[in-house]
Amino acid sequence: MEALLSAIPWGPVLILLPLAAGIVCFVFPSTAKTVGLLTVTLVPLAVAGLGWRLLAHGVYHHAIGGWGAPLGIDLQADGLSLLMLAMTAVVGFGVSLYATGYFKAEKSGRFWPLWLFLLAALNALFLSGDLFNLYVTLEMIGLAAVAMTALEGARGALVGAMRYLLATLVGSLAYLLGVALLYHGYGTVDLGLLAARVTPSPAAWAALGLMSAGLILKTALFPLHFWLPRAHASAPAPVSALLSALVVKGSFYILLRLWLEIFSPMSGGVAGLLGLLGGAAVLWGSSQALRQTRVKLLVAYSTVAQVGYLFLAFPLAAGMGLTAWSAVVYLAVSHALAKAAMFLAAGNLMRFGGHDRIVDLDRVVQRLPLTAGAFALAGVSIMGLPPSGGFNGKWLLLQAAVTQGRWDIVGVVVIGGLLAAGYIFKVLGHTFTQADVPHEPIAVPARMQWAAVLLAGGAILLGFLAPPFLALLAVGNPFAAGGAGS
Amino acid sequence: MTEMPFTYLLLPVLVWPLLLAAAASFRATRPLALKLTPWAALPALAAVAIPNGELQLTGVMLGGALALDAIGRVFLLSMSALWLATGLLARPRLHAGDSGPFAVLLLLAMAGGLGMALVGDALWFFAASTLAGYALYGVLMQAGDGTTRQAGNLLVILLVASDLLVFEVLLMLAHSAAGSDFASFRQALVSAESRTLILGLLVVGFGIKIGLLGVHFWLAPVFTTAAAPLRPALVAYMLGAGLLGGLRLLPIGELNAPVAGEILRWLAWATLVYAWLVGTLQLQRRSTLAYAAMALGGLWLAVLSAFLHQPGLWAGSATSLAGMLVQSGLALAVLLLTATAVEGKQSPTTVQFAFGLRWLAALLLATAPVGIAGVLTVQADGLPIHLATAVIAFLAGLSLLRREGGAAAVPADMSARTGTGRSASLDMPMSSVLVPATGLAVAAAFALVYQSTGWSFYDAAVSASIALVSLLLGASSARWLVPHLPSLPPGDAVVFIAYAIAAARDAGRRLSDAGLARWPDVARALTQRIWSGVSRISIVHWESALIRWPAALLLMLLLGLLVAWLASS
Amino acid sequence: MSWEAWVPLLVVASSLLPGLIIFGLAEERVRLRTTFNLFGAVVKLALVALMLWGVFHEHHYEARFGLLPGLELVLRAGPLALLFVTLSAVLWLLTTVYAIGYLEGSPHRSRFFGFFSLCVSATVGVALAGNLITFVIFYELLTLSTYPLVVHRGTEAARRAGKTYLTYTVFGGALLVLGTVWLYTLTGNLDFTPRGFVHDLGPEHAPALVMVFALLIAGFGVKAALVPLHGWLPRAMVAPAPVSALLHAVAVVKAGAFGIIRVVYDVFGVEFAAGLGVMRPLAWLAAVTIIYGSIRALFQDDLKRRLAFSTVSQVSYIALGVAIVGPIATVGGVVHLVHQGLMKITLFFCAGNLAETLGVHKISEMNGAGRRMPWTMAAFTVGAFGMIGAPPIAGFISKWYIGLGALETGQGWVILVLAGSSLLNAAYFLPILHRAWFRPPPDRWPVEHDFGRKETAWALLLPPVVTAALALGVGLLASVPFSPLDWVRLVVQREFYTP
Amino acid sequence: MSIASLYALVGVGLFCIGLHAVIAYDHLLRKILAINVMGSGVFLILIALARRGGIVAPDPVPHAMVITGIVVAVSATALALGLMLKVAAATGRAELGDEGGD
Amino acid sequence: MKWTHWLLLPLLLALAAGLGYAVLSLPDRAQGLQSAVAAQLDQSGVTNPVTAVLLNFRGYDTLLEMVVLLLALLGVWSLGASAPACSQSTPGPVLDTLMRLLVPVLVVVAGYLLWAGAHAPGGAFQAGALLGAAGVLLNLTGGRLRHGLGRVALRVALVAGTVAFMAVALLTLLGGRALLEYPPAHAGILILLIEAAATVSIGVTLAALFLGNDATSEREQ
Repeated sequence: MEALLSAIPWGPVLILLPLAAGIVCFVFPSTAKTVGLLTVTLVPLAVAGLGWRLLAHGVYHHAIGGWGAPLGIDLQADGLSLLMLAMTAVVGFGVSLYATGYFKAEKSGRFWPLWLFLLAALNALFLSGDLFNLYVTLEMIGLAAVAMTALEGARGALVGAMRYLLATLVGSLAYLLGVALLYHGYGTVDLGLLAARVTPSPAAWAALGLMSAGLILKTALFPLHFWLPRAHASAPAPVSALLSALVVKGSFYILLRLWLEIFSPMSGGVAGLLGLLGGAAVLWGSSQALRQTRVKLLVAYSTVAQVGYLFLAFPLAAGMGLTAWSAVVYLAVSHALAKAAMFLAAGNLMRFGGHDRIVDLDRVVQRLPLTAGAFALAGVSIMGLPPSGGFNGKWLLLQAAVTQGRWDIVGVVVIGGLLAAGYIFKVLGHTFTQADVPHEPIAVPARMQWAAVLLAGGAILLGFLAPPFLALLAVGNPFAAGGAGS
Repeated sequence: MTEMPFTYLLLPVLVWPLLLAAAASFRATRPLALKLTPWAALPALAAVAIPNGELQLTGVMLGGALALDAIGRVFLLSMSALWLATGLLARPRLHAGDSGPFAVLLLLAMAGGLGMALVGDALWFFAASTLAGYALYGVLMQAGDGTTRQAGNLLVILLVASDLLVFEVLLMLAHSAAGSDFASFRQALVSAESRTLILGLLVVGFGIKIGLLGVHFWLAPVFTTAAAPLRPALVAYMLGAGLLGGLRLLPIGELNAPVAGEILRWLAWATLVYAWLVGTLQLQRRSTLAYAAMALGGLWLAVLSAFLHQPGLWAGSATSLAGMLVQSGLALAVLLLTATAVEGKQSPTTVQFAFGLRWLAALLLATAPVGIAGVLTVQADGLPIHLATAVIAFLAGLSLLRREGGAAAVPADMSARTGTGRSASLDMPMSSVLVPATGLAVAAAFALVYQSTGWSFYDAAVSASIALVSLLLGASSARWLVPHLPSLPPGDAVVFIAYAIAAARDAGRRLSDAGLARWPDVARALTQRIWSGVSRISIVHWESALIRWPAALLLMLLLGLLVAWLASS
Repeated sequence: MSWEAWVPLLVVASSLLPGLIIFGLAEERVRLRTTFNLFGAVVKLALVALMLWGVFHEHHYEARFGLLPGLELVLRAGPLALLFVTLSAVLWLLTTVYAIGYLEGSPHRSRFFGFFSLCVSATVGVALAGNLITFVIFYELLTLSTYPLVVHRGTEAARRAGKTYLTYTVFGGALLVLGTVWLYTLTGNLDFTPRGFVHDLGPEHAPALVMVFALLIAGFGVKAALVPLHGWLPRAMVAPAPVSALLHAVAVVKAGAFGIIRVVYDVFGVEFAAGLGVMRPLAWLAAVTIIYGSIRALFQDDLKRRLAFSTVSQVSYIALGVAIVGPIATVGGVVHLVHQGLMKITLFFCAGNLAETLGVHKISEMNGAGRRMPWTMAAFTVGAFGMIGAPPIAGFISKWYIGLGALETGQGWVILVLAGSSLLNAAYFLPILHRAWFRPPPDRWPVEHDFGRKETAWALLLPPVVTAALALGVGLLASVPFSPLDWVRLVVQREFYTP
Repeated sequence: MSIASLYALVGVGLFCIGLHAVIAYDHLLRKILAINVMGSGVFLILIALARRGGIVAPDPVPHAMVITGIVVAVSATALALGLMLKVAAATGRAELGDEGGD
Repeated sequence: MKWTHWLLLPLLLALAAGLGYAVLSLPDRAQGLQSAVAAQLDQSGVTNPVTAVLLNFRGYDTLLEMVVLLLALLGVWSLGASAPACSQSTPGPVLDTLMRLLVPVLVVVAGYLLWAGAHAPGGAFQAGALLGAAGVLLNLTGGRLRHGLGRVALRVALVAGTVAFMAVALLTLLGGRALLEYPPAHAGILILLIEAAATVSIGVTLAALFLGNDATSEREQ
């Protein structure tokens, strides 16, 4: 058994499995739902296998084609990548469960291949250690995401998708130019080698500028969030969930990697800038969310705010890297779960009432208790109330901030939490009341509700899993470079 | 005192009325309880026969004890007599409709009142007096009608004040006292550094209950409006909560405090003069008697001042003091009872008997101070005491021949506020009053005998003559002088206090309307306006600018350059 | 894990599991739901009794789980914890009975009882929390699980009240978390330890510690309704009576007060805190709250609102007793946790009865209520006199000890505060009693339900009478073994003050 | 200043010009074309820099990258054009409705 | 939006300057991977270094990139029927003849490029592009892919390249080797096989992209 487990090359499996499944779904649309569900059930198992391998043998490394860097491309996975993969697998599973109820036959035939390719791309991204390969995965993700956004074909969705596509293309090009400069500067695109070779030089600075700009654009960090709210709000619910929960994290992951491996030594000022933008994003996104009148837009802006938290750690990393980065990962993962749950719940509300106007939510608590519950649970994590992953993340973040006396960051975190509570309960409060024009509810399939509950519950459960979580994260000590030691 | 089995016999004194109260509150057992209520004070009367002893109540509240000693016995006797009278007189009321609450409150008041004579430590005394006070207030309100209400409010306000003061005093004493029994409390007071303050609080606190000048306002209204059956209970309450309380807690004979004594002396003067003046100008017997009671308070103060000047006097005069208190209390009760009894359609013998009874009572009231005066006036400054004797006797005599009524003479609004209106529930046929009244008179007479044992002939003669003369003076002036004088409503300053309270309440309401109640709303509205303004100006506008494509990409460009620059520098 | 580690978990679970099950029950399964409710309550009582016995014999019931690096979720049954646990367990049983009667036939009962049980679990968790982080977690859970009960009615007013409630409590929670983090960064330890764990920090940390203290107290002060953080309490009164009774009179506000106790004694250690000079301001704040709450109560005509302001005032006795610094005052403050709970829940039950039976919500409508509902008003009277501080009812004991403690430490001004508040209490309670007992009843009540010869349903009548009896009993039998007072004495001499 | 660097600078210029067009012009087709120009600029830089210092046998890796890049660009452009047509059909004008609210 | 212009130009200039500086500051001898490639070239199964990198050393990129292409098509199709791509023109005789001449030539050239890719510039993408052009021509002159291919067949053609690639990948894995680690002996043939399949797919995909709306959806039957 153990021999088998260690024999299976989990990395390639994680990439090829969804690819193959996607192709099958594409060629035989009728089988899409079955194949899709089967795949998203197998992927978590594969991730578990990879996790086992990591715990058993440490960092995972797979030289594609047997050449090895710099000539070939290497797959590698440490604790960080593994947690990202796990996040993708779990959220993917939940959303897929939901999608089986959400999409009608014809749309479903289009959704599944796109989603499976997206899954493959995400896995590839989190496994890749090669800058150019990362560019390709980025493009895969971008195209898949745009295509899925436009799936409904509504006016708003189309404009949102267009805007999204253009933004993501510009971003990728900036990133690619950065890669080009790095390659020509240091003769490789392998992260590990670059980490060893890169020295402060104009090329490196320009690359840093280009790549950060491009990736920040894709991550929709304030003030470059212009494309996100509409795209995420107008997309079909499961797609919004995937976009907010996973796609955004993809580009952030690359940025984080670049930072940890290559750029952290040469840029104190940049860290400050990123932290500044992060703080601005938290406050801005939250206050924007607070004044939204529609659930999905509100949730989308909440994503803008939550992305901000991820950047608050950069200025803190210098002092106590481990705590700060753990906080970031914790926040990222729990946000993925919670935000997905929220979008799914919002989807249920739309399906149920035919609209998502907050003030007209008509006694949802009585008539759609599971959905309301899911929204509330997810909200707990977003607000950072205990017990939840969000709370653990914020706790670590605050801990790092207080220790270094960064009261500005402390303030941002606290106020952000309060604003979050504001917009979450703005929605919840209205779920108790009766609308002026009570409407006939449309039935929502149970599994769509349970999918939301599942993910939200995951976000809460994360609050109790800190020890294993952090133990996994420590595999391969991914934060050794980025201001090591806690 | 060691604990002996018979001290357990003290328990029924309290437990029996409480049991009856419990029984009276259940529909099933109520009839039986109502039958037994009139006799609820019998165990107390019986307990008088128990030899001195103490029953420790560990675990109950903060610990404590039931105890019976010489002073307690005297008071227990008089109070049980008064309560018995009350019970008997209350029978008709008890058999009227829905008398459940009335009975319960009456029994609670009784338990509290008798308890005061029986408890052996300060906290329990406080508990008992509180129970007695509020329950008595309840009974008054129950038995009374619209006119009773104002008097009741007055009473309860002063009750709260008095209890607060006593509470403070007890706290301060308990802080330094060895135990919670009276002796150690008195000791604590003797050795307390803020002695004068505590003494003052104590005097005022108990003074409220005996009509000390300035806090006497409740006396007249309550006396004039209390239903006949409750008047003995009222007197019993004053005896217990006011006088006994003082006796228990004031370290008479142990404390030498000339300053305090001097203050008290002047207070006594003021009280007496005030009582005499205002009492004379009263329209009704009962209000006149109220001021007589106030004069008693004055006497009490005078006596206290004497003891504070010369603690040594205490030893010789304890019995006569106790006797004085009991005798005056009982006599007062008799006068109060008979004051309003309707005499019409009675047999002439009854009328004459009643007349004689009232003269006897007045006489007993007048001569009550004789003993103590006899003891004190020789060694101490006797003047205030003599004055007290005179005033009490004068008012007693005045009340005798003062013709009852004259409600018409009181302006309507004041009668509404102070309740001089006479209602059916207040009066009883003389015949039904006569028996208990006689019993009380006899008891008072016994007290006279009891205390007369301590008299020294000469001084007694002096003060007795003073008493008799002023009694006759009062009686005669009732006929010839008073009708030509202007008249005051009962409860003098109360009228104005009532006004003040009303005004204060209005002011308070206005205040609350103005700000207190509303400020949170105001604050919220303000914040909301500000927030909405802010959001309209900045958030909306800027967001719509930010999400425009050119602006966003410019920012991206800027950002990239900034990052590169920061990295390079 | 030994069986002793399981007990605290079971105590929490005994209300959590029924709650979760009840969520799943259909609306009409009344009997089954009632069974679960009562079963849970009884089991909890039994477990609490077991722990009382055990703790008295120095057994240690403790459960630990890893939570965050260096932090654990700790449930520990100490004497102080048990005081609160017992209170909430007993009152939960009574309130459950009451709620069953009160919500007879009203909609969404499954939801109500579900969240109700969650609240109790959170309260018990707060009580048993063995370190600050655990406390914070359950404290926030309490906030979350109360919200649905506040907005239960689903009216616009309820929604607004819920909004206010959250605005305050979430804000307080944020301060609390911040303070906790800060403390953790300073000490690296959050375990409640007798006489505190921060005193070995150097003097250079004093300013930081003062700030932490302020943050924590502010965080707890919101739920303890310390002025000026009390605004939510009166508004939350739109909730159904059982909620006001158990949560807003006992669980929630007490969680805040209990937090203050924990911070002062088990985090800072009272002597150390006094050394920091933070206790005096706390005492003043409490005093101000006591007086202010009473004054506001004076002007309320809505019965529940008056009671709410009275709660604001009364709960601060706890803070005051704690802040006076000194074993005796501490006994008074801590025992008031129980005493005030018993008395105030009685009052709220009675208010609920009036509303349910006669449709009476305003004091001006209460004329003659005593004639119509003698037992209810009798219970009310006991509660009211207890609040005023008349012996031998529970309230007197608390005031007595607080007063003595104040004198012991030479803070005479506290006596004046006590006197003033008693005066005000009398001023706003006695008129109610006066109306209820001595004014003639109206010709017809606003909305009267007929219960035949009974004045109201037994489920509504029993709880207030029992709690009133308890309030009287704990005062009358204050000195017998295992009385709250006796237990608090044990707590204080075991944990708070260096013997 | 070798010839390769010159090409590279031209690439930089293309990139900037493309960026300018992307930002400045409203019509979607122009934006899409502009993005392609940017892409070409990047590719040019990749290729050109590969033979700095007049190497005879240029580095094949950038060439491979460029080929991949081109394919990606083609795909993206195709999708963008398709989307543009839909947007034009839906909104009546091939522009990003910046003011057009959701 | 005039203000953006005024802001834009200086910023762009700054960007250009910065990039230019960065480019020029690069070490003037490129230290790329050519040596490494040259060293491993004989292992790769082809002699043209670019093809070696593209399909062997960095074959994984190419695999993903095939998927990108497929994704674009999926995206376009998922937009549903767009505005009519091109009008139905019945080709006149000249155009018809020309096309009949041209298309086969294109196909042949594509085949040559594919073959040449192994040792000279050329390969799957160039060939695929030509095939795509041929397809576009067919479309423009009234032909329809669907006429040639059935629905499933067309989809198979679209994914053939990817499938072939993945099949090889799978084989290598099953063979206990790393992903896409060709046995040197068979590397050449495997690459050629992949390229052949890829060529077809790329051609068809490009044509389909040009055609726009989904040629295989039920609605059009």
